[in-house]
Amino acid sequence: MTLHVINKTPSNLPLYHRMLNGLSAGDGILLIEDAVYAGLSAHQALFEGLPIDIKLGALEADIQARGLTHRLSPTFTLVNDKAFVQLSCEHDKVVSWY
Amino acid sequence: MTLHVINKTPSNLPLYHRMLNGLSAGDGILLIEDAVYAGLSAHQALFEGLPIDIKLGALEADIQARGLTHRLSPTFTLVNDKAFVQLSCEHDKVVSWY
Amino acid sequence: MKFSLVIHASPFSAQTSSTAYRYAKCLLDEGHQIFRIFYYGDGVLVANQQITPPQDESNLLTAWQALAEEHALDLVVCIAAAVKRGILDENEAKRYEKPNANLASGFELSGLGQLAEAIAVSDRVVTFGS
Amino acid sequence: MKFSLVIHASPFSAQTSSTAYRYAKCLLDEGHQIFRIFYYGDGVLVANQQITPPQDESNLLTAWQALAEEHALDLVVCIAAAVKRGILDENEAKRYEKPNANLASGFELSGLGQLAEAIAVSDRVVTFGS
Amino acid sequence: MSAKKSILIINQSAPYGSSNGRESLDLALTCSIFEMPVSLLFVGDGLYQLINNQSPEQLQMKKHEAMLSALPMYDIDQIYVTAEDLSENDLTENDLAMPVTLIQRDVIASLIQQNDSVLTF
Amino acid sequence: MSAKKSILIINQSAPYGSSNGRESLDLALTCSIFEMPVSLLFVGDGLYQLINNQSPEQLQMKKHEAMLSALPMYDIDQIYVTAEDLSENDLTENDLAMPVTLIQRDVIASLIQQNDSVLTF
Repeated sequence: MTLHVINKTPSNLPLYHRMLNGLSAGDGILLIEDAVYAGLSAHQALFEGLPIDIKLGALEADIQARGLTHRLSPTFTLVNDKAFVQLSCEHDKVVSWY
Repeated sequence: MTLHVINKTPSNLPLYHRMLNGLSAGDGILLIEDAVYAGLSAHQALFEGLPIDIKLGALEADIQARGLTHRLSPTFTLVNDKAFVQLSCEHDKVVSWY
Repeated sequence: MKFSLVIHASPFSAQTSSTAYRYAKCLLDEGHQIFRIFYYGDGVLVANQQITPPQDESNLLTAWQALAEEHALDLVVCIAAAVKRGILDENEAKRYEKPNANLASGFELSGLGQLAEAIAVSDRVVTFGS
Repeated sequence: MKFSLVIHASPFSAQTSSTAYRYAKCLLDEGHQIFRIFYYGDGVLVANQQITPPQDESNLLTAWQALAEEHALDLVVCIAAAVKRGILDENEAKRYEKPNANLASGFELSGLGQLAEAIAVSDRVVTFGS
Repeated sequence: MSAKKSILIINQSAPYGSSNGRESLDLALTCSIFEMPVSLLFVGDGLYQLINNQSPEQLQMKKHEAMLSALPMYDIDQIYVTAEDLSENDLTENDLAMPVTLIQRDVIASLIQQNDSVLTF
Repeated sequence: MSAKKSILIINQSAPYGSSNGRESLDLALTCSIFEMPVSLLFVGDGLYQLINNQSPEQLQMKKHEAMLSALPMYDIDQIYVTAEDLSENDLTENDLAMPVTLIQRDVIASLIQQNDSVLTF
């Protein structure tokens, strides 16, 4: 089980495709920094149709900074710094996509 | 008349689209640094169907460094540093896309 | 758990270095151990003691130094990356005949072996890339 | 023609700063005038006198210095960008009570007004971005 | 300084993640002080700089939205956003921190043509 | 140092334009000296690192292709490239500077699963 952390906007489509392509069952995705824009409803097609069930999170501090608190798709869970640490422990490893 | 200089690989598709969208008749495009990979034949669909005639160039030093000398699409002219300077003079301004 | 962090990004033009600091602080608050923080590439630039942020901005250098002091953190700056970027400790300043050592206190210059070791012994390695 | 260049990119992690140098050199070889070179963002990092590239790599700092000396170039480093990155001239080192001035000779710290002026008076402004 | 040159600043970067947005605004304000006509285009990821209700307190960074609010005081009122970027993000002008001029994407080429200098961030 | 951990280094950057490629190779060689099993995946723009006939003399930069040739000497022989990346660039294995293991893109997930640590460049 891997936690995939990504920090670039969804306009970096090949980066998202590489990450999605690297997913296994039980993995999680965490959007941080500029990647939180991928949590806008408009970009949810990116995450639809994954063959497996994947937990989706977005880092709270970055969501708030960018004005996305009320614009985040309900498919994403708000993750604070403490929960980021917890997710890092619950998964076997952390892979950063940047 | 504008010289458009771009320095990122073609996987930065939105950057290419913004540049192509900013073209006017008489403009030129120069691929430099990592953008020279957009000169590979495989990526010529990017530059097809432009409504206007645009001169396409690629910086020689970057083409050679990356092993593309014999792989550059014939639609691109090899531009050495001197010709880069000359193109900068022939156009009214230079816009960098990065 | 035992964590190590790798920080690649410039502390000045990217948010990543500051995200890494928040993450490190939270790890320690949660009772985890940080085996090592390894600064690589433009990430080493945070260890320049001359850094002077505007008064209304946070100071990542002093924040790392305070955290390191409080928790006895091992802050390792890749020596090859640092020297080419003009960040030198006493030894390197002498070796290359440069006027000043400018590595901030609390940081240490060392080789990539320190990163390999960190990967080998840590339960989790988290990369903060540019 | 009268050119000015704006250099944004880190000289260490991106090729851009080195492309800008080749371009500047070629401009001068071709008989053009360079009104000013303005270093902005991480581009200012090239002006740290402590930079020590490996022996088998080219030295962009000394290359710029030699070109500036030969052609009396105006190399302006954005003061706000430089100070927060720990690159200080004598005045700023004194003002912020930092131990060393480390701005390389041949470069000058100044404000963004110098870039605005360069845009206003140059026939061509070429940006070298990260 | 010679005759006023017009400058177009193209913003293509999201706020906070990189310093591009702040550096471009600093330059815009400076050019305006020098009485150069400045236009700003926010395009691609640059649109995100304008989203309202930003609260970067946890990041300990300056609020980008607040920096934008200085633009009218410096008489910078030519601020362009494309309708396509808004719709691709399911956003409307109500989501933005300030009034902008909405243009179609194919107007960008003429903005580039009309200005004497174009800088990208 | 404790039991050998396997490491996967994912290379996603083109050579020369950024220093990522060089930094990843330096790390790969170091891990190998410490006898950690190292696999390298060149994917997306990272594929470009492997294109042969590089001549960076005009750039005054080290030849990336030459750095790659050190890998076998350090017993790093697990070098992966995806068939999809090759075909999207109209390239074949003959265009590459060294022998690689061709995989399908959907094998990447298991490479990530199998290794103890994954670093990206």
